[in-house]
Amino acid sequence: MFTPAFFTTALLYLGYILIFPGFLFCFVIGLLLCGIDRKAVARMQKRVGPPILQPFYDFFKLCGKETIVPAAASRTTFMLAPLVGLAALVVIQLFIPVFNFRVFRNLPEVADMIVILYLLLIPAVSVMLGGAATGSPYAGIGLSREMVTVLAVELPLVMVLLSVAKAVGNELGTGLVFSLSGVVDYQAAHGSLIGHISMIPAALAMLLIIPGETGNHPFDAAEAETEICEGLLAEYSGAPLGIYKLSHAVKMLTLTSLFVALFLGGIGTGVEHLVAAVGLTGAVAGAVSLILQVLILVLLCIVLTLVTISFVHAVTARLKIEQLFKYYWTVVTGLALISLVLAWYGF
Amino acid sequence: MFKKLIEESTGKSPWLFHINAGSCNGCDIELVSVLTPRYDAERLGFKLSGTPRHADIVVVTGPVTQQSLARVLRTIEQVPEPRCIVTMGSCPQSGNVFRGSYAIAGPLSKYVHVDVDVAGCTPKPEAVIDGLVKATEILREKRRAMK
Amino acid sequence: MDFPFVKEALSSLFKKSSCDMYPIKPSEAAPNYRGRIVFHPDKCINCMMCERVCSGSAITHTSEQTPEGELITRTFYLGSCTFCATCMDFCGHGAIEFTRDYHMIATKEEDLMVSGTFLKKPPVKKPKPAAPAAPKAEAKPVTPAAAAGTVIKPRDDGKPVQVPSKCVYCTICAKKCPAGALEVDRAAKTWTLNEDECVACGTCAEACPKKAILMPGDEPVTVEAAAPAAPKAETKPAAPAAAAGTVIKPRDDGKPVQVPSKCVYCTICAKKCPAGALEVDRAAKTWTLNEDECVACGTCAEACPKKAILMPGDEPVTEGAAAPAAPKAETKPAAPKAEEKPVEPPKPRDDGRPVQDPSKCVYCTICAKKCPVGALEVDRAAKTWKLDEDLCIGCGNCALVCPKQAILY
Amino acid sequence: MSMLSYQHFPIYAIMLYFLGAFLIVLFGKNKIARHCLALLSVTGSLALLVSLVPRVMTGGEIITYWMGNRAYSGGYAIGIALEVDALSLFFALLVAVAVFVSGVYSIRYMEHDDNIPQYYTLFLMLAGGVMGLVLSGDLFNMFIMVEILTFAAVALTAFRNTARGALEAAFKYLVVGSIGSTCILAGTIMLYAQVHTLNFAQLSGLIPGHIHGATRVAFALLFVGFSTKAFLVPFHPLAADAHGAAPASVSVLISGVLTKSGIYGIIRLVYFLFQTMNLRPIQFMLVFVGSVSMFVCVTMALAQHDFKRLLAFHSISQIGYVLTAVGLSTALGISAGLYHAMNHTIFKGLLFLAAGAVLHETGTTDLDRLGGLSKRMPHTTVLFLIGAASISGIPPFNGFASKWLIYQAAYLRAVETGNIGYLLVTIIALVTSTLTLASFVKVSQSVFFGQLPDEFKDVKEVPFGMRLAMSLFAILCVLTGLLPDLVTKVLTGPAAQAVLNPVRYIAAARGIEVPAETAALPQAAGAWSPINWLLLLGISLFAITLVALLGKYDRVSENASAETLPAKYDLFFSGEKSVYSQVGGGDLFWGFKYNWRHYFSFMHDLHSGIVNDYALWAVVALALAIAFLQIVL
Repeated sequence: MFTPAFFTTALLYLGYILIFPGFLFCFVIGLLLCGIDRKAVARMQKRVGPPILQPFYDFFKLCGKETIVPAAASRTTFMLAPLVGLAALVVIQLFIPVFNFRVFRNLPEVADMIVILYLLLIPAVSVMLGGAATGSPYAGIGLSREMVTVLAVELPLVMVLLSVAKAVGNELGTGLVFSLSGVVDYQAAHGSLIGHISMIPAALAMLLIIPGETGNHPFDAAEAETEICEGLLAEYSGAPLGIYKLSHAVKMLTLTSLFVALFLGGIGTGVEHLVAAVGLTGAVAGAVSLILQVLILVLLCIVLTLVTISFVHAVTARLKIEQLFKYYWTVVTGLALISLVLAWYGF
Repeated sequence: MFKKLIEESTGKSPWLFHINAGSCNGCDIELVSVLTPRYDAERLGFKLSGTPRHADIVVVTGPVTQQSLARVLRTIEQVPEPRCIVTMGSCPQSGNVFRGSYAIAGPLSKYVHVDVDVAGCTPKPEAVIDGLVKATEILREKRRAMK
Repeated sequence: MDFPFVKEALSSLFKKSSCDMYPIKPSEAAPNYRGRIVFHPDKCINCMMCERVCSGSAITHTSEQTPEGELITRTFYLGSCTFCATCMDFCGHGAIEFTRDYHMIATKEEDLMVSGTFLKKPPVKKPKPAAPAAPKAEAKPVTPAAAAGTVIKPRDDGKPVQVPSKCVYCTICAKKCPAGALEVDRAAKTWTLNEDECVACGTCAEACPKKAILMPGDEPVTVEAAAPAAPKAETKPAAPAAAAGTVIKPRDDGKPVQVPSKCVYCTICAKKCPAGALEVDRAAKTWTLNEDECVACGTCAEACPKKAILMPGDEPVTEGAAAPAAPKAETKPAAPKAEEKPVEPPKPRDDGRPVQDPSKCVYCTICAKKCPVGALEVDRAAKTWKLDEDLCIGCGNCALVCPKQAILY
Repeated sequence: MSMLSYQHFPIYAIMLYFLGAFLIVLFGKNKIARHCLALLSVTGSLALLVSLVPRVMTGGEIITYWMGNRAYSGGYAIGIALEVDALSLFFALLVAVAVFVSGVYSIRYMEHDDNIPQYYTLFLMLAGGVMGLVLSGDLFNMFIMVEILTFAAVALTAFRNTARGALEAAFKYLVVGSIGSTCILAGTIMLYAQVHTLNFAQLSGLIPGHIHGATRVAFALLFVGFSTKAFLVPFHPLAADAHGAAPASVSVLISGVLTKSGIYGIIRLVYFLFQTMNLRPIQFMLVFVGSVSMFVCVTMALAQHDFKRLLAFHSISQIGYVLTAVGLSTALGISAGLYHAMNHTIFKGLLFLAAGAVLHETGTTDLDRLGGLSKRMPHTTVLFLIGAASISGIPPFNGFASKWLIYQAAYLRAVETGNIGYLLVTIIALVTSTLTLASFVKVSQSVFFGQLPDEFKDVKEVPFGMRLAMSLFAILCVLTGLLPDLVTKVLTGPAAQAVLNPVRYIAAARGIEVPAETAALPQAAGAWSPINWLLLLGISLFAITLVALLGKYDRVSENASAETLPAKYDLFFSGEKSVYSQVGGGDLFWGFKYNWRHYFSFMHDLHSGIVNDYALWAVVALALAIAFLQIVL
């Protein structure tokens, strides 16, 4: 069984996990997005704002800091929770296709949309368990608010995914398409889903969900540094805190790239035609189109971050937790419901 | 290489934690004004943090009253290494006009080694930025000194 | 759900940031910003005013005796300074200066100490400086009685000029002069003006009771023959309590004379006298005038409520005619109405204190309330009205406020 | 047929339990004898049933066993038959596993209680009752087994009669339980009056043709009877009281096994006896009851202050899931439902055992008093977390596998029928799963994390026996989570096939072999391969930990001395010394509770806790069922 082919594929997949859509890619692009977000918010407040690489400095500084484990904390959960959270997040990134590049092209698909929805729960639960393990009352309140935020975001997110599955199912006539790559393939062939009437409210709802899911400004009641001293992360310092900040940044990347995969899948095909028009063929064409597509993805993610996270951060004030819950379960769910019903009756 | 990178970024992303030890709020609003668009300390990486656990630089304002002494010392102790203590204004440095009163527990330097003092009864924001930049240099040395 | 800052947020994305980029572009403090202290030791006279007024008690000094004098080092501890610059205001000699330098960052305490040392030589015993007066003496020994009829015009350079005839050398102008430029010697009757010190403010002219100093803009005065300034040497003893019927004439040397019969010894004249030459003792009912102190300004006469002081130019008063009080006291004729004794209205008391008229008084206690020193006790129920003698200052306020005019003063 | 051939295994399984119960009454005083007898009977029946799996499940054979050897003669089945098809064996396996693990657990758990022999007798009676119900092929025999298990369960609920509310809970359970049993009895009698036979297979053959007035009433009676056993919506407060007071090992049986017997009864009734699942209203009835109990119970669970009552409400909400899935009447739906029933028995058993461990050590299960136990009881915490993760549907564990299949089935059903109601059901299912996660985050914060109160300072870890039982369940949780395809192929697939074509069941009773057509296994629309995912997670986690350890991640400054607590390692209390201030129990999820305050106050009034209300609801439910079925059938 240890044939050379096995080794090359093993190496390839190791590369996928550690380099491209995996750890390194998430690390760099995630922190980049976070830096751009902080810079944009500052510019909107007519400030100069930190350098784009500021999150990198923050991360490496935190790695250099001393980690204090409070006496009341249970040590193993305190140390392990950040690692598990980050690992789960990186794995989710593997499942999100980059236009027509997929990590599991020939293997049976590992996870579809509903599964990704639940995989997104693991980082949230890891933060909560980590915070709860410290035993601080601030973390207790942070945990209560984080869970209500997760509850609030879950309903509309589910509806958005169901409506996308139904809409693509209608078009392909197979009733339902749960697999994300199926959705992207459809969009590659028939143009981005955002073009459909029924998908516009869903896309809007998804845009409103991104800041909520990542816990950014208006919806960061769980990590409100003014009211409950950074809530769940009140007792964290040093490397674990750095990993939590990193997973927060990677989550921004994951959600924006999920949005791109769900609604803007069609943009990738343009690159194919371009590469073909230029006359490149074979492996070179593949590599060039891949690089171009990755660039487009990163650009789209940056634009999405600017629109959904930075702009909303600069313009709004932090919501109370019950306002947040009511906002998500009425306004955003309404939008998602509209598209669900539209998709249902075959528009 | 990695150690040098950490050292470099320790200087570049200092997070502040502000302790008001009975100040008249003159220095407090001046410290916060440092983060406003006109002076924008965030340009240099400064950020106010909610808990001492996340802090690198502790900024103390006010003449350290009897009531606040124990709390100030406890909070400072909860800040992880490498840390810097910056006193802002004359009060923490000498007790200023309140010196000798029964209510204040004397200058902060009696209890804790103060790294940088920004003098001025409400120092100008530019002076505060100078003080904080000086503190980041000290932070960098402390980080280099750590094993 | 309104979002007020959407327009600003978007537009400021493309505008230049309103940030001063401080560490890169240095910024200067405001013009008279009170920053770091600079101490000029040479100007300091160690009057220690600054130490006394400093609220943060930031200024200390140490001194050590050295053969040449006292070596004093004064240190300003900026760490305890509130930068209020009170010391700069109080320092008469401008030894303390607040610069615009606000960079006061210190890692060790010494950086905040500003100090300076200077030598303070002991004060040298200079002979009594007769100098300024001397040169003037021989030039104009005694202002001769200007010949009658000469015209004195105010000076054109704005400085005051004296009208010797009117001047009584009361030295008020000298006392009032802010610049200390006038020297008036009562004994030598000399009026010298220190030209360079004088600031031509005109205070002396205003203060002069006799309008004997002319300032530009007053009309010139011609000296009449009548009132030679020569001092009457002999001093007239205090006018004895003139017997009834004697005529009291105003004195010719211009000083005031008392009319004992009218005088109530209210001591107002003593209080008003600018030169403090009058002494009036209420208890002993004595009125003594200090001849040489008296400047014959006449203020006592004007202030006297009873017109019991005569100045030159008033008509003489014959005693006994109108003076009812003192002499009739002992020859009290058997008052015809004594035995059926109707309650005749009480007479106002002579020592200036109020007296109550029981018939009119309704015991409303307003007088007690209005008395500034609380000398009156009035009990509505028991209908009693008691005056505390030594507390009462005879201001007459109770009489004034009494609604029933039941108090005579 | 020799005594040892596989034909006799079903009756042996049942008899082992009853025999064990009987022998323990005799020799129960001696501790070792008691334990041996209990373990022997429990493991014996499990072994027998497992040996049947290849033959019945994959082989597709249906074993019929006539008691007293009175086979089918002259068109009427006089003797009592045991008929074991894939469905029965599936449920039997569930029962056997749960009873086995609970038996191992209760050896150490019940040490400190008195009159333990009676406990084991009742325990084994209950097990035998359920096993009999599940394996029997005769309707009246099912009623008898229902009677046995109800009374055993009532007695076990009141076993610790000193516990607060135990007797009252047992009384309530007795009242409503007997209402249910009488409904089943009445239904059976009415059916017998119609078709003069009690054999299940023969009934299934005759009734579909004779559906008129009386049979409709019988249908309603049987349906309501079995739903009382399964504690569905109108009867769910019973479960909360019963679990609240019963010892943990009994709660495992009640929630893991007893409720499944109710579901088994309903499946038999709907798919076999009346074969009416092709009628839309019947599907609507099942799905409606399922979703209502799913949502109501999870919101009630979120508001609970007691650990075991919270778990009780959750078991009803999971049963709601199972019923909804079964109500979809598609191959995928039924297999997902059965899969979830199995998973529920496993992770709910684990959670109840964890609750028992907490009760055993601290003496209380009140969420507002507990806290920070993870420092004292690390193993129980880890096992609890595995159980909590699986019930709330966190991917690698088994809860997620079955819930994910249920969402697929519901949504596919919605697409097939085009009826938007199923869409609503899918969304309710997804939201309920998140609410379950919320309540278990609440439990983990209030019981295991947060601050340790002083009264529980000297709490020790649970004895090894209990931990062994819990880890058995935990291993099962992980295994069934990681191999959904294997489970579907071996266990739930054949069971779903058996449910969908009752003809084989009917024919088997007559001894006619109907070849099982190899219908395709239910194909899920989505894709989920947990093993690959776990592999990826493992590699990525390994990489991250490696990098972290290189960066001296574990070089941490700890609190050296235990007695003195230097300020540095004290919690950040805004400068103050940290005092005991546990945030747990009622303080959590204010945002959610505030927004739903009207709903919660309405629910609060509804659950009055008075027996007459529950009895009233039972009767109202019966009346509704009868009326509904008259119109519909």
